[in-house]
Amino acid sequence: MLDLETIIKRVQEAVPSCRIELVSNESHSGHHSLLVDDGHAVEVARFLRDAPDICLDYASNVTGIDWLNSTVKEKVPVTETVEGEEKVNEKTVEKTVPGYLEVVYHLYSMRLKQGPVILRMRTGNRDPDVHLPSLTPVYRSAELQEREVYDLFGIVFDGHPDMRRLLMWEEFEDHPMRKDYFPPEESDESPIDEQARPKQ
Amino acid sequence: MTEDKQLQDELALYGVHLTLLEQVYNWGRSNSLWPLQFGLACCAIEMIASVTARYDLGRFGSEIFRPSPRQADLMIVSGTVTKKMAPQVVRLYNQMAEPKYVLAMGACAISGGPFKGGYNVVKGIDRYIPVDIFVPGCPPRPEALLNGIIHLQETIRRQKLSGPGKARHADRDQPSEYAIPEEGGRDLVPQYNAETWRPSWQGGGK
Amino acid sequence: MTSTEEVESISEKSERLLNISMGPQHPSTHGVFRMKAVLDGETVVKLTPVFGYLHRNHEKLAERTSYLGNMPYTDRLDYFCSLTNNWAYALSVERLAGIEVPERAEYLRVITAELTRLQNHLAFLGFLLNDMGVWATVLIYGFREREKILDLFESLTGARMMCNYMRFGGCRCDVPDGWVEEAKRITDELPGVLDELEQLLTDNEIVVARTQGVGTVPGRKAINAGLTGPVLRASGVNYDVRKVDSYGVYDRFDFSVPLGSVGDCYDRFMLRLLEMRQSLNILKAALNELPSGPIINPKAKNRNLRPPAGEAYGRIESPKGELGFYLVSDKSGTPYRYRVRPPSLVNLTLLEDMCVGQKVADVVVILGSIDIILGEVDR
Amino acid sequence: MWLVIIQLKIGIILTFFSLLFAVASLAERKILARIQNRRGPNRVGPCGLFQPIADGIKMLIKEDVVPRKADRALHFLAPIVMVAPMVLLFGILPYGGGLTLVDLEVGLLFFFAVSSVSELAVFMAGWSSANKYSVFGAMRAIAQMVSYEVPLVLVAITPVMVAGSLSLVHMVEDQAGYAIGVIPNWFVLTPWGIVGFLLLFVTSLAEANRTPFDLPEGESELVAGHLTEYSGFKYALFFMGEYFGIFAGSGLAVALFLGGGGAPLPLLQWIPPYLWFFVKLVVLVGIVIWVRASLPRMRIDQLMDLCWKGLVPLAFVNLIAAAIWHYSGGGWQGWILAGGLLVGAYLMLNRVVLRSRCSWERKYYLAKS
Repeated sequence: MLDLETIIKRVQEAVPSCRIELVSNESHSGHHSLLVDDGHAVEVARFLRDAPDICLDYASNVTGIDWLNSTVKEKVPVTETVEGEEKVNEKTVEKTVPGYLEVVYHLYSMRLKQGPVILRMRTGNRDPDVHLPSLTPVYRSAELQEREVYDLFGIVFDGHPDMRRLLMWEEFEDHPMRKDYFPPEESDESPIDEQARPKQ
Repeated sequence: MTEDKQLQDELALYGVHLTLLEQVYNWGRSNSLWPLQFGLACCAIEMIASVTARYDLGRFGSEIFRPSPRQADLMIVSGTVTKKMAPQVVRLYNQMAEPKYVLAMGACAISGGPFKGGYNVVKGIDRYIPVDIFVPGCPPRPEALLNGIIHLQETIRRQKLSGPGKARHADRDQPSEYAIPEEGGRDLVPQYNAETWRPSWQGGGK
Repeated sequence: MTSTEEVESISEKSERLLNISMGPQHPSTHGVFRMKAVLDGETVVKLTPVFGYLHRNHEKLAERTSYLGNMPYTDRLDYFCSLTNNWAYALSVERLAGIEVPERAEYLRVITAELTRLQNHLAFLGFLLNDMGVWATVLIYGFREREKILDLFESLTGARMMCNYMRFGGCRCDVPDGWVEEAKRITDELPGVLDELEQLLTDNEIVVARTQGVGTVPGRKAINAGLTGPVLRASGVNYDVRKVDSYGVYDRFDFSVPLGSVGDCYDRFMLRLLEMRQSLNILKAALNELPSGPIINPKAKNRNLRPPAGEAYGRIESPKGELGFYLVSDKSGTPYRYRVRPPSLVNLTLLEDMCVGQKVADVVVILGSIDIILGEVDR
Repeated sequence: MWLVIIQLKIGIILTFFSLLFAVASLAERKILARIQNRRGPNRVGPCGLFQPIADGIKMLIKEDVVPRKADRALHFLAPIVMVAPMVLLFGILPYGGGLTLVDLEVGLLFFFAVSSVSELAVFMAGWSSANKYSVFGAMRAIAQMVSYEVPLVLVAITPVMVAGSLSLVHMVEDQAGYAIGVIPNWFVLTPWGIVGFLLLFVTSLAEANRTPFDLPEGESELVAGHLTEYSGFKYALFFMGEYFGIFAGSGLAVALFLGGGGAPLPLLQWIPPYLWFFVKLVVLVGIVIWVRASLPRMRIDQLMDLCWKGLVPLAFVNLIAAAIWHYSGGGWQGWILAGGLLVGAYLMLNRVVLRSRCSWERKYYLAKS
């Protein structure tokens, strides 16, 4: 199996304007992934599928991840004037890293029996109406799973033939797998719900 | 009623057997409980297993699973009722012909079970329709379902058709159809049917 | 996916078309599945599956439950095959946290997984024939054998269906006395039952007429649509995760992967029969070679497991197809993201393509031949 | 006086068939259960004998639901139209031994004229229910029953031709006596007779909507077909009509081909003919139940193919074979000529049907890696 650096190189040759970078994964699984910009994702996927020595003809798993806005504490050098003397102090500043929604595709090659190569796409923010390109034209197997991601995370996939909710009913307004979703008030509250409710 | 019973016993000593119409009526419907062929989730498999050779629900005359609610007497709510499914469950109940009974099979149908914390799970089907018998377990073993059905049969045999405390279907004041909840923007509307169920802090409960 | 031409032709004929809704309560949708079908006489013109009637929020619940606490939930995914679900989840967590599994546990996992495959396929045959209109006869024969296997599960794990047996780094408990012998006895009996089923079903004129040439899927299309398991292999694609990933100790057993050639319902049905025979081969070898030793890695932490940050995707060949678990950890005690890759859902991608142009009675058989479990489709 | 006797006969026949219905509905469940390794109903009364009574009581007290959009009059009439003609059919069956109610000169004609009313009932039921599944089932029922009426009549004509009468009693008389002193002269023991009997059995299965031809009720796709909206006693009446249809069809088969009330051996002639008639009838009903427990359902196009491409031509050939048999005077010549013709026709039809089907031979590969 080609390693990911080679694949990145090949992709950049084939789709020159695309931005693709390696996202490393420190866990024991060693599943590193490729972050593709959403403008060229379909072309990249089509190339990965059709290139004879890569031949990722099978998209196994399509899923979304919701990364919340996070606050990162950073130490910033601050010059302060204390008693007429200039001092360089370090001060911790809380910085908000904007959250984003991410879609992950696990691609395998059935012909070469290789895999997985993991593709990721990220949205810019966590707005209720975020768009990403759909890979369903390339991989039919993404059809139902992308609908599920739309239903549960609220990512609208452009180019999907049938973008409807998959699991919840049509009138449902929320996207329940988002981390800041909490279920409606129950008349008979159970303790598990209390714990899960995000503290605000 | 007790006097009738005494009289009957006395007469039986002399070889005269009296049978009340009520008893025949109850005997008939208790021994011919045809379930609705209606499986929701995991418990449905155990429900099927209880029809198969080892457990054989057919011994009690209940092996005829009718797929049409019109011909069924017993609705076995076998599994998790989701909010998307609850309107259909209530609709099926409304479509069944009286006398009809509901058996809530498994933890999910009783209370939501392990999935109680979910946003799409109805926390017990008794919030929408009256349940005659609860069979606990996750899933209940087929024996438990058999036991539940036998208990239901006994309950039916004890039911009265007139006077105070008469059976639900014999009581004209009791509805035979219940409001079907609607799918709202965030949740089912209403969250429960106030005619049959009240939350515990309002003095209700199971 | 309907092209514009088809839509036009539908609207032209719409006066004589009949819209029917099969499900969510329907005798042969295998649970609470719904298909909105447009029929021209008996022929299906359009078919839209509707999902979600058993959406139990498995993934959302899992994100606030500990890693070990999720194990019982996996039982209820595909409620026929709790042990393979357990294994897939355990495998993913082991990959995420880097836990080794002792040999005996791997063998026990193989044994229980293959038993699960056997009982699932037996029940599948029964349900498929039920969909064709046999009055539960085959189903009851299938369940008779299934009960024997469930007895094994019960004596091993304490539960008939919701086994909750595997742990990260091994299994929960060792086999009781005499279990292996009993399992051997049952595996020795099964070939006879399979012969009987094969004799009665494979040449049955009506079964052949009802299944051959119905719901054909060509191999390339099946790959692109992500079909897995027997449904894929019926189309002649040689892809079995047991061989490709050789997870567990599957590389030690001598077994082959049956492949069909046409990809219709008959092939899917035959493949299950053939797969059961291969499972029996694996089982026999595994039961004979079952090594001694610990059943769980003593270093493995199950309670309060906090895997390092990162992600892992583990997949196995469940009886229905490729079952995967995708986990993202943020070093806390609960998974940050927990995703099940359900074979039943993805196998339904081509349902409409298979059904259009067939008769309405075929829809039921096609759905039966895919072998779905709604608990896994909707989760 | 004869009025009393007639009434007595009517009473006996109706009681017998009503009882047989009760027993058959229990026997069906019991036989199905035995075939499936189960026990079947055994808790209500001794060996579950009172199960049909319990079911009957329940059916009687069950609420009668009529959908709001249904055609109430038709919805009410359909079950009656289903049962009434079936009861009429029992009037002309030749039970023999003085139990035969009416010996109609045009018995067979009457039989077909009356039995086809049940098609109307099925359609009434389906149409009036205002349910898509019901209408669908009714459509199927009409297509199926009208088609299968053709081979049914064609097959029934052959004994008429040979016996030279439309009267069922006359036909039974024609089958009396024994060849070589042991073998009964039943039509089923001739080449055209055996084919005719099998054809009649298959077509009457289809006429009675039984497995493998139970498409109108087709549970796995159409929920309960034309019966979907029926509850309580109306449903029970349909059930009863279906069973009466099976009894009548089996009775016809017994009269036309199985020698009516004739004993299979001369030794057994002391048993009254009506008992023999009922024994044969019950055996046939048993086979119907057996078939139900073991065969899958056919698809509608296959059902039609079977009828128009298989049964109808075969019935025609059978007609010719019967003529040949009749004019060759039976005997070995008849066997060779008629039998040869039928076997040839069967093989040819089989080829035609087989060719239109997919290949039977499949290849499966076992990949090692």
